[in-house]
Amino acid sequence: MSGSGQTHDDHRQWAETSHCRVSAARHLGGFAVLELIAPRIARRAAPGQFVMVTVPGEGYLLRRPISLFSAEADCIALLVEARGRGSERLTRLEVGDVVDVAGPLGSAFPTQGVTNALLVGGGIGCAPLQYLADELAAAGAHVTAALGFRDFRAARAVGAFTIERLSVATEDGSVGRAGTVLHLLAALDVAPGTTVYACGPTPMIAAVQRWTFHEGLRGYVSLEAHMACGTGSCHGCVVDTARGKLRVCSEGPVFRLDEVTP
Amino acid sequence: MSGSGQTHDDHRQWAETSHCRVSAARHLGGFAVLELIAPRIARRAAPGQFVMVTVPGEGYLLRRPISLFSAEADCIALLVEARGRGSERLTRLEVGDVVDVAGPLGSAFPTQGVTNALLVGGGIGCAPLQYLADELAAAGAHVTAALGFRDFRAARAVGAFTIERLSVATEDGSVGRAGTVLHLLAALDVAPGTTVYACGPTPMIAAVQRWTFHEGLRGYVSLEAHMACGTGSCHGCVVDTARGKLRVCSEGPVFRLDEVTP
Amino acid sequence: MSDRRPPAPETDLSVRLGPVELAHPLVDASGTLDVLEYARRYDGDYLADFPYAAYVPKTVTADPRTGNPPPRVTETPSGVINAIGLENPGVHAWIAQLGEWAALRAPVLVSVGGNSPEQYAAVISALEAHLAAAPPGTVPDVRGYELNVSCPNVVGGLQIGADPTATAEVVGACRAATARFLLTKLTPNVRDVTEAGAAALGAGADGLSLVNTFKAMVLDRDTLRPFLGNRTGGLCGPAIKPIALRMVAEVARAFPDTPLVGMGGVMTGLDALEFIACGATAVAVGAANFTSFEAPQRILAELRDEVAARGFGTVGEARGIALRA
Amino acid sequence: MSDRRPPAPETDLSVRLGPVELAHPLVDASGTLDVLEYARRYDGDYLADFPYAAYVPKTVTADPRTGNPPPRVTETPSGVINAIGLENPGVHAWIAQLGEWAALRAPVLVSVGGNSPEQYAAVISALEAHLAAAPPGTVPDVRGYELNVSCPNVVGGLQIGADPTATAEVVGACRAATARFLLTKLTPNVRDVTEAGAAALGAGADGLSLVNTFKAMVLDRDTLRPFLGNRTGGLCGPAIKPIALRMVAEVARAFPDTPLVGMGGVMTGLDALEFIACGATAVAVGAANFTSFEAPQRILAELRDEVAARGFGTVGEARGIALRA
Ligand SMILES: Cc1cc2nc3c(=O)[nH]c(=O)nc-3n(C[C@H](O)[C@H](O)[C@H](O)COP(=O)(O)OP(=O)(O)OC[C@H]3O[C@@H](n4cnc5c(N)ncnc54)[C@H](O)[C@@H]3O)c2cc1C
Ligand SMILES: Cc1cc2nc3c(=O)[nH]c(=O)nc-3n(C[C@H](O)[C@H](O)[C@H](O)COP(=O)(O)OP(=O)(O)OC[C@H]3O[C@@H](n4cnc5c(N)ncnc54)[C@H](O)[C@@H]3O)c2cc1C
Ligand SMILES: Cc1cc2nc3c(=O)[nH]c(=O)nc-3n(C[C@H](O)[C@H](O)[C@H](O)COP(=O)(O)O)c2cc1C
Ligand SMILES: Cc1cc2nc3c(=O)[nH]c(=O)nc-3n(C[C@H](O)[C@H](O)[C@H](O)COP(=O)(O)O)c2cc1C
Ligand code: FES
Ligand code: FES
Repeated sequence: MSGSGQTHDDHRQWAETSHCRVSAARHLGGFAVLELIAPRIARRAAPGQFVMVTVPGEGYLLRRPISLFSAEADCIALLVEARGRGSERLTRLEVGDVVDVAGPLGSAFPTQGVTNALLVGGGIGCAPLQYLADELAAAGAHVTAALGFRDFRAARAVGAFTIERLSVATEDGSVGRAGTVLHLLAALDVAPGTTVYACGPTPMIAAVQRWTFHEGLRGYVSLEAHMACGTGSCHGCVVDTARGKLRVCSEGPVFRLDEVTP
Repeated sequence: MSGSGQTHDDHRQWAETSHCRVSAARHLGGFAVLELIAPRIARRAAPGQFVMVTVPGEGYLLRRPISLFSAEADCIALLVEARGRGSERLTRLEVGDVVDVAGPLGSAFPTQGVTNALLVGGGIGCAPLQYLADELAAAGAHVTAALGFRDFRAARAVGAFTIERLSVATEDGSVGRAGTVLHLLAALDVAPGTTVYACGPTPMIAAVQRWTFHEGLRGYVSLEAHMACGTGSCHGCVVDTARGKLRVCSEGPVFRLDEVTP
Repeated sequence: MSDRRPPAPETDLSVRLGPVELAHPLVDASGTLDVLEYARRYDGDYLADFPYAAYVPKTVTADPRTGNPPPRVTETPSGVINAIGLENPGVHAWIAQLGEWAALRAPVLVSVGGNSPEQYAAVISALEAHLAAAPPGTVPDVRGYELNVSCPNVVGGLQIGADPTATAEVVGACRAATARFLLTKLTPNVRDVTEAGAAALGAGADGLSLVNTFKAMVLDRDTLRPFLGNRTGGLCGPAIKPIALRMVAEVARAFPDTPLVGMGGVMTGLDALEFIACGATAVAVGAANFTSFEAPQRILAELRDEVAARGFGTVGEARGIALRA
Repeated sequence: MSDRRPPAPETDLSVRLGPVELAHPLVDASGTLDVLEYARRYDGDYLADFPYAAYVPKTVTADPRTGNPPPRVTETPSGVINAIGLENPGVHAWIAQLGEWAALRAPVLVSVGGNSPEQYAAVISALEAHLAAAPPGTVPDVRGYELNVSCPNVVGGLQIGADPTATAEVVGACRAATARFLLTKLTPNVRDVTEAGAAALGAGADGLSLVNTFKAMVLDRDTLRPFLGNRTGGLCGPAIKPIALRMVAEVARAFPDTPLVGMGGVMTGLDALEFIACGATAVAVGAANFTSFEAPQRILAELRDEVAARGFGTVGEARGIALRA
C-alpha cells in the first residue's frame, strides 16, 4: 500500500493534516475517544462535519469517514466505534501515535436562530451530537438529547458525552429506559418550534422523521454512506433525496430531515 | 493478511512456533540480531538450516526465509539485513515483540569428521556461518572465516560475529582489507583437506568454487532463492545442479560446492 | 526505495501523448477526481495548481444517468471495488458547467460513455458544437477524448469493449465526430486485450488507455449476499497492478508507436515508472486519489526521484525497457 | 470476526463433490502442498492426520518437465505471483512414487496437464493401468482427476482453457480414458468463464474448478525488467478473491447442479464460506498454505465457527445463498 505515510508538508493548501498526533485517548470497551492535534482542521470545523482518517498500517486503502466529536482550539476529538477491521484499529490508537486526517469535510448542522434543540442519536450515530450540543449551548440554545443503543455494550459510548439534559434508552433495558429512542421522545415535553437533529441507523431516521412530521417540527439529519473519496469525486456515497441523488460526503452528511428518504 | 496471527496451539506436530517472543534485539544500522524464544526449533536445529518468518503486520503474504545465526538451549538467533519491505520490518523488531517462525527447515552443513574448516561469506550470506563456526569449534575443528562486504555500511554486520580467526574485506577498503573475499582467501595459508563452507552472492559463489577446485579442496555452499512455501511444495525455489533442478528449501539450502552451477 | 534522495527538479518528465504535450506523465483516472469539488476544498487557486498533467473527468454520457443503487464502493484486500454505474448529469448539463472550470491550466481529455455508437458520437458532437461556438476563456482546454467502452457496471459498458466489432463501431462513429485526439479505454475482462485494441486503432483511435476495472464481487459479511447494490462491481487498486502491467506490456508490444495511457493500482512513483517501463506513454492514477489530497504531488515527486536516481535523463528513456528481449 | 466463539464440532461440514464424499469442503489447491514433503516435516503420522478433505497433488504431465527459469515466485500487494511452469517428473516417475503415500487417509483428485488431448489422456491411461494392476494398499485412494487446462505459465496451458473447442477436445479424450470423477479447472483469463465451462461439461466433465491464476507481470525494482524468469506469471491470493468469487457465482448460476470447486485467495474460514455462498461445493486453498503449516486447520476451525454462528445446520445450507435474486 505505502504512500500515505509520506506527505509533502509544503503543500499546505489542503485542510489535511499528516502525522496528526494523538494527544489523548479514552478507551470505552469497543469505543474510543481520540483527541488529535490538528489546528488547521479545528479552526475551520463546524458540528456535523467529518474527517477522513487514514487507518495506520498496511492494507487499508480507503480512509474512514469519522464525524467530529468536538473541535476546540488546536484539537479535534473523534468518537470511534470498533465495527470492522479499520475502525477497530482506530480504537486501538494510543497517545503519541500519529494518523493522517483530512477535513473538515461535508456540510454542517445549521444552528443559526435555534433556541430549542432536540438531539436524537442512535448507536454510533450519536458521535456528532456532542459537538453540536456544545455549539448550540454556547449560542444560548436550550439543548435536550436522547440517545438510544442496542444494549449495555453499545451504551458504553454514553460515557463520552457531557450533554446536560441527556436521556438514554437501550433496547434490552440494561441502561436507561428500556426501548428505542422513540420511547424517549414520546416521554419528552417538546417545545413548539424545537429543531430536531438526528443521526443514527436508517430505521431510527425513518421513525424520527415520521415523529417530527407528526409533531410539526423541522429538523436535520446526518447520514452515513460507504465512501471512497470523501471529496465529492467518485459518486460512491449517494443517497436518494427529494433533490435527487446527492453525495453524503459533499452535499451531506447533513440534510434536511424532510428531504431524505430513509 | 489476517490468519497467521491465530494458530492453534494444540497442533504441535509441526516445528512451528507461533507467538515467538523476541528476547533480545541488537540493531546494527541496517542489520539486526534477533534472539527468539523457540525451544522446539532450537532443539532440532543444525547449522545451515533456516526458518520461515512471518513478517508482522498486514500486507505480507509470504514468509521470509532466514538462516539460523545461532541456536542454543531454548533460543534461536537470526541476523537480518533490511533489504526490502519485509526484512526491513523484521530488523525493526524489539524485545517483547512476537513473530511466527517455522523451522528448522532444509539441509544442514555436514560437519562430521572436519578438522580444518574455512568459512567464506559475502554480505548477508555470512549469516549462517556463526552457528556453523560454533558447532565446528565445539567439535574440535580449526575454524577460519573470511567475510567480504561491499562497503562500510554492509560491514556493520561483522559486529554480530564472534568467530575467533576472522578476516574481513570490503570492496571500498573502508573496513578490513580492500577487495573481495577472494583477496582474503589468496592471502590465507590453507591446510590441505580443509573443508570450505561458502555462502553469499552468486558471483562470489562462482569465484569460491573456482578457487576451491584450483586448490583441490572440497566444500559446501548455502544458496538463496526466492521462496513461496519453504516446504518443498511449490517448486518455486529451484536451482540448477549437477543432480538436475533441486529445491533450495528442501534439498538445500546446503549443497556440495561441486554440484551447483552458480 | 528506503533512502530518500534529494529531489531532482531538473529531470525532464515531459511526454507527448500523441499531439498532447504533457508536463509529466501523470493524469487522473476517470471517475476518481472532480476538479470542481477539489477546488472547493483548496485554499489556493486549484485550477492553476492542478497537479496532474491532464485532466480526465468522470465519464459523461448523452443522457443523464442516476447510476446504481447503494452501496457503491468498498475496500478489498489491496483493492477498491465500485459500482457507480456512470452516474452523470448527461452531456448537456455537463456542458453547461464548463465555464466553472474553464480556467483549468491543464489539457482535458473528456471521458465519453454510452450504449451505442450513436450515443457516444452524440456526446462528442454536442461538445464539439459547444467548443466551436464558445467565446475564448469560457471553456477548458479540451484536447481529446477517452472512449470508455469498458465500464463493467452498466449494461452496454463492458459488453462493447469485450467485443472488437462493437468497439470498432463506437470508435468509428466518434472518429467521424471529431478531429481531436481519440483514446479508447480497454477492458481487462477479456482473453486478449490486443484484440479490442487492434479494433479501436483500426477504426481510427489515436491511442489506447488501459485498464479499466475487473468485474468482481464482494459479499456482505453478515448476510453473505452481494454487498454492492449492483451485485457486481469493478475492482481496481494495487491488487490488480500485476495484471494491468502485463496487459499494458502486451498492448505496447503489439502497437509499438501508439500513445498509451497505462493504469491500475498506481500508488507510488515507482508504480508509475513500472507502467512506463511496460510501454505506457502516460500513467493514470485512480484509487490513490482516495488515499490523500496530496497523492498526485507525492507520486509525482517520487517519480521524479526514481527517474533521476536511475540515471535517466528523461522519463522517455525508461519507456518500454521491460519489453526488451 | 473479532469475538471468537467456542468451537462447534457438531456442525455438519460434510459435502458431496459429485460421487466423492468429503468430510468438509476444504481441499488443497494443486501445486501448493506436497504431501510427502509435509510428512517429512511432521512429528506424527501426516498421512493419517492430513487436514484437507481431499488431496489434489501438483499437476502431472505425460513427459517430465523442468519448468521455467528462476526466479519463479514473489509477493505482490495481497497476492503471490508464480511461474513454476508445471515442473514435474512425468507420469511414470510420479506413479513410481505412489507407494510412498498410499496410506493417505483422504481421497485424491489427480491434477493432469499437457499440451494436447493425447498428452492429457496419456497421463490418465497410465495411471488407470497402474491402479487396475496395483495390489491393495500400494496406491492412494484416487477418486478422480482435475484437468488443468488453465496454467498461464506454459505453452499450451492457458491457450487450451481459453479456447472452448480445445477444452472440449481435452475433456473428451480424458473422458474416454477414465470412468472416474472428472473436474476441469478453468482459467480466469477469459471474457466469459462459462463458455469453457459449458464446453468442458458438454464433453463429459463431471464438474468444474476455478479459478486458476491470472496472467500477470512483476518488474524487478532495480532493473525495471520482468522479475520472473518466465517474464509473466500467474497471480493468486486475496488480491484476486473478488474476481474469483464473481466467476464462481457466474458458473454456479449457469450450471446449478454441477459440482464446483471454488478457489482464489481463501485465507480464512469466512473466505471459504463466501465461495460456498457463491455456489461452490468445495473450496480449494492455495497461497494460504504458504503462510503457515497450520493454515488448513485454522481455516477449517474458522469455517466451522462461521457456519455454526450463522445458524446453518450444515454447510450445504449456505451453498448458493449469494446467488438468490
Ligand atoms: C459521514 C460519516 C460519519 C461517520 N462518523 C462516525 C463516527 O463519528 N464514529 C464512528 O465510529 N463511525 C462513524 N462513521 C462510520 C464509520 O465510517 C465506519 O464505521 C467505518 O468506516 C467502518 O470501517 P471498518 O474498517 O471498521 O469497516 P469495514 O467494513 O472493514 O470497512 C470496509 C469499508 O467499508 C466502509 N464502511 C464500513 N462500514 C461503514 C459505514 N457504516 N459507513 C460508511 N462506510 C463504512 C469502510 O470505510 C471501508 O471503506 C461515519 C460514517 C460516515 C459516512
Ligand atoms: C535459505 C535462505 C536463507 C536466508 N538467510 C537470510 C539471513 O539469515 N538473513 C537475511 O537477512 N536474509 C536471509 N535471506 C534472504 C532473505 O530471505 C531476503 O532478504 C528476504 O526474504 C527479503 O525480503 P523483503 O521483504 O525484504 O524483500 P522484498 O523484495 O520486498 O520481498 C518480496 C519477496 O521476495 C522475496 N525475496 C526478496 N529477496 C530475496 C532473497 N534475496 N532471497 C530469497 N527471497 C527473497 C521475499 O521473501 C518476498 O517473498 C535468506 C534467503 C534464503 C533463501
Ligand atoms: C469510484 C471509481 C469510479 C470510476 N469511474 C470511472 C468512470 O467514470 N469512467 C472510467 O472510464 N473509469 C472509471 N473508473 C476506473 C478508473 O478510471 C481506472 O480505470 C481504474 O480504477 C484503475 O485504476 P486504479 O487502480 O488506479 O484505480 C472508476 C474507478 C473508481 C474506483
Ligand atoms: C506456486 C503455485 C503453484 C501452482 N501450481 C499449480 C499447478 O501445478 N496446477 C494447477 O492447476 N494450479 C496450480 N496453481 C494454482 C492454484 O492451484 C490455484 O488455482 C490458485 O493459486 C488460486 O488459489 P489461491 O489464491 O488460494 O492460491 C499454483 C499456484 C501457486 C501459487
Ligand atoms: S465518497 Fe466519493 S463522492 Fe462521496
Ligand atoms: S519454496 Fe516452495 S518448494 Fe521451495
